[in-house]
Amino acid sequence: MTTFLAALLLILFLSVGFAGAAVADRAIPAFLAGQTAPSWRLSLADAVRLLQTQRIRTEAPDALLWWLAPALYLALAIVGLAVIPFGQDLVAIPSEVGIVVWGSCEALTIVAVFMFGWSANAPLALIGAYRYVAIGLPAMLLSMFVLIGAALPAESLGFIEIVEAQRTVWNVVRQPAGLILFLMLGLAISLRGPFDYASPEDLAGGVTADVSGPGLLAWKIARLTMLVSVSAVTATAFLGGYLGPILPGFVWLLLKTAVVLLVLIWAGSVFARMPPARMMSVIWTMLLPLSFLMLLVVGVELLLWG
Amino acid sequence: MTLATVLIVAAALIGIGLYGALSQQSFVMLMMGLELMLNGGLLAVIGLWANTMGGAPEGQLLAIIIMAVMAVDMAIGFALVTAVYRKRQADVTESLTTMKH
Amino acid sequence: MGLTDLLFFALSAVAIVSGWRVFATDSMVRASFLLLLSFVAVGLIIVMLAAPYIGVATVFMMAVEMMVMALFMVMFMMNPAGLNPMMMVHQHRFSIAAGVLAFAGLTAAILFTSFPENSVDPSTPVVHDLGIELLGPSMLIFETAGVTLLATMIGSVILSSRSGRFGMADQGSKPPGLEPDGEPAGRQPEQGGGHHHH
Amino acid sequence: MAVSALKRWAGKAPASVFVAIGEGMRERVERLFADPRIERAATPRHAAIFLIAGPMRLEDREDLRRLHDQMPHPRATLLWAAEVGEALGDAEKLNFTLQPADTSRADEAALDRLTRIWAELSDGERPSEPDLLHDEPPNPWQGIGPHGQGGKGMMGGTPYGRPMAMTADDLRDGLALDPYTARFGPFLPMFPPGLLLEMTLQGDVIQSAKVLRPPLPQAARDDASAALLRLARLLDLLGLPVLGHRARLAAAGDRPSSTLETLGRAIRWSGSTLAIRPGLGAVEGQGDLRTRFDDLLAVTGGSSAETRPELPESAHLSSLLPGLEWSEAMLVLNSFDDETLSALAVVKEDEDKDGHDHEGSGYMHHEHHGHGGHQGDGGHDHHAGHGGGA
Repeated sequence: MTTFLAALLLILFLSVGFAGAAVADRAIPAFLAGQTAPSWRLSLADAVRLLQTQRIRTEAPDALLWWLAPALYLALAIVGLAVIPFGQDLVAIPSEVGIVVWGSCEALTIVAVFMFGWSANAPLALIGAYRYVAIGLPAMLLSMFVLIGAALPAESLGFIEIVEAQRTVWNVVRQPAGLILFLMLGLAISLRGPFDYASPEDLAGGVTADVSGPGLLAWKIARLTMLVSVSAVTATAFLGGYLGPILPGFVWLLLKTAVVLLVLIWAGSVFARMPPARMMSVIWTMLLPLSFLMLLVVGVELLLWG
Repeated sequence: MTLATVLIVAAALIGIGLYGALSQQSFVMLMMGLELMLNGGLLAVIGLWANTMGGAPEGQLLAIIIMAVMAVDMAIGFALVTAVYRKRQADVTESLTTMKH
Repeated sequence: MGLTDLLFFALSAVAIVSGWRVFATDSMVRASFLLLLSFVAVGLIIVMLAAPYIGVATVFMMAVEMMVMALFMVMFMMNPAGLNPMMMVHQHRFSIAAGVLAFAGLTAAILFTSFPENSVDPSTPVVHDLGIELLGPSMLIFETAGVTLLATMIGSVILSSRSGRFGMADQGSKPPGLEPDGEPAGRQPEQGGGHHHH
Repeated sequence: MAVSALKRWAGKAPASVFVAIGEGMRERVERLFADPRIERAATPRHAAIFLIAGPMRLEDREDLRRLHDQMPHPRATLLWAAEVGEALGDAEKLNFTLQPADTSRADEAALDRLTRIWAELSDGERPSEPDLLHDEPPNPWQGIGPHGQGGKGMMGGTPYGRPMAMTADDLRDGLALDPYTARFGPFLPMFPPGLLLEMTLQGDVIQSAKVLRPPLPQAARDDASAALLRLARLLDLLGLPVLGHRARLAAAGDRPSSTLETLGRAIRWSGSTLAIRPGLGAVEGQGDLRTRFDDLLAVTGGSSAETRPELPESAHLSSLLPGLEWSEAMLVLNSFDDETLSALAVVKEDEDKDGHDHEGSGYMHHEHHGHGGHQGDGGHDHHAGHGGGA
């Protein structure tokens, strides 16, 4: 029964989150560019436009993978969200290894993006795909260390226990740098701003350079859904998830997710993207050691006062 | 889902993997065969653990070791492929009839 | 046949069929993704076998591994997109025979062995137990695996880097002679071994 | 009913325009896109309207036709003060005969026309334009092989007109993998308009570059507005379209110093300078990319652009680009002012004696197996139907 309720809540969460993300994705950049906020209709109008546009086939594409990649991306976003608890016993897919499930979703997302770029059989798309793998894999690696740091105080890999362990103090206090690292992963996995190596301007859209109409629409939908998922995971792992006074847990999670989502969209618009080689050395030589350090700090803290 | 069926699936994976490892000329494809065999091995280990060991944690430990072996196999394998390729521009097994240089 | 059985047979079919297709597809990238599919199916079977951590970790690890595999495929193989038919095999009949024989032998062994019946109690906290085991009684084994992985990392960097022991790998990397300016020590490679098709 | 409702919705979206910029039109077009009613598409695949602005060279016309055919239906073309002969069929024309002082009215007319075309197109009032080129396979059918490549087995023939790749050295660490040679340009959105390069890539590192067609000359203006537009291009490439848009707005309208100051602060906070590796794209007398970026940034602080000494004779794109990875190369390409870039991108005849012949017959060949064309993916699209789609 609770699983059924959780599944309903999941659908509700997804729809509300997605609608909010679609509006914020246009409104925040417009606001930052000093323009008047565009109407919410604009996102919908754009979707309808893409829906009515012809779907172009490139020469000798890997048609099957080209269709599958957006679907896989979307499915991963949904599965990743499904292991997030909406309340003490409200999980659509109860899993005692929730973190690892989320980690698999991250890893498979990289596969999905590569598939999408590869299957178009076009040079710029392939360069985008390659590049994304090079940046995405180490980014994912460090996000796992950060998540282990969040799991340490809970002594469990399940998201429910992680949330419950934050009743005394939220994980963001324990490892503030961890939150920032995880937000970077969020940018990488939802393909935006400084970590969007798959579809940047200098590749004329990269993995999406040869996609038109409905295919592009599907990709954009999946990308926004992943943004909602990764925001929810961040809120759960670092900001106490469903914990909060008075309001029901579901609402709290939704609010915290919204905050993270806005921060992600904001950060995606105001920070510059490094050329990939430079980013690579930053990740491997600075950020990865930083994530080790955070893990160490949390461990020592728990040994002394845990 | 009895133990026997799980093990037969594992055996099938090992059989296919063996075929791949023996028949493929390309190093990378050959490694895929090895990975598939390890995959079957992993399944067999977990099958046996789940059905005959009553949940003793050592069985899972063996599975973790298998996964570590997979990682080592891949990393060293690719490093060797790269080294050989640098040296000889070769990516098929037939080009390596001598181990020196 | 319950739902579990149905799911198990479906996943097994996926694992085996995609495992076979790995060696039957023309496109190298598809081959690595098919292998990934096979691993994901096995991972899910493992989750069904009451070992959630191992199962999900398999999926996680294999997603990364197969991604790297796909990159290497594109790098080193000609015709990675499978535009031409692709069949690079040797000792084909022998390999098929060996594969079938291995399967038949193992199956016979499975069918004629009586295994003890001692299933996992569903209420056992398997993941918790595994964690305690890893960082408790079997810590040494676990640490050994860690050190092995570290050695692997160092080894693969050394092996794949350009600078060989006696100079750049692609410029010969010949050992110095036994006397000054003499022939390089060691056996000389025969010609060939070259790369004909690239 | 439902269909017409959908159509009405689509008309509310901003018009997605892919633009091929001709002689002297770059800055005007870029200022045009500060308007929210239109959106600049990164590739023709995302666009509904093909805007051809300004006079074009004769040899670019074939590329324009191919770009046109790459767009998905429904599509339309607008020739804005463009002279392309009959290359684009009977596409809609908009000419301005206004005085230079009246450019804003001409721009307004272009905007109006673009929005009207999009409204008609989304309504279905305006029929989508048919292909201009024949739908031909890139490699003629040769009777053997699943793709008619004229050969059997793994190495046989040339599937889809692409011969098997051969290995070549890599500048980075000598791992000799398959290089990829293709023509990039002349209307790639991140390229200076008109520039056509033949580049060899290993992964995304450029191994060699050769200028086939120089960039189209632009109005040589050296004022704050031009500098801001140049800054906007770099910001776009650095993944900061929001700040790029602000810079374009500032370039289009009047510029109160407070707006420029906040923009400058936002750019400094974005870490753009840090993102650029020091020493990247250094040219004698012109500094490296970082100093050029800082110079442009100084314009937002009110100082005028510094004049740089003459370029050394030897400086050329063919020696500047190799060794850079793609995104660094794009930043370098966009960091020069128009005059410097033209000096850097002179077509060198000496390398290729049979150059012109090559241009004629070899071109198509390259087009096909390199799918290099204009969009980076060009060339193959008019064969789309051959593949089975559309």
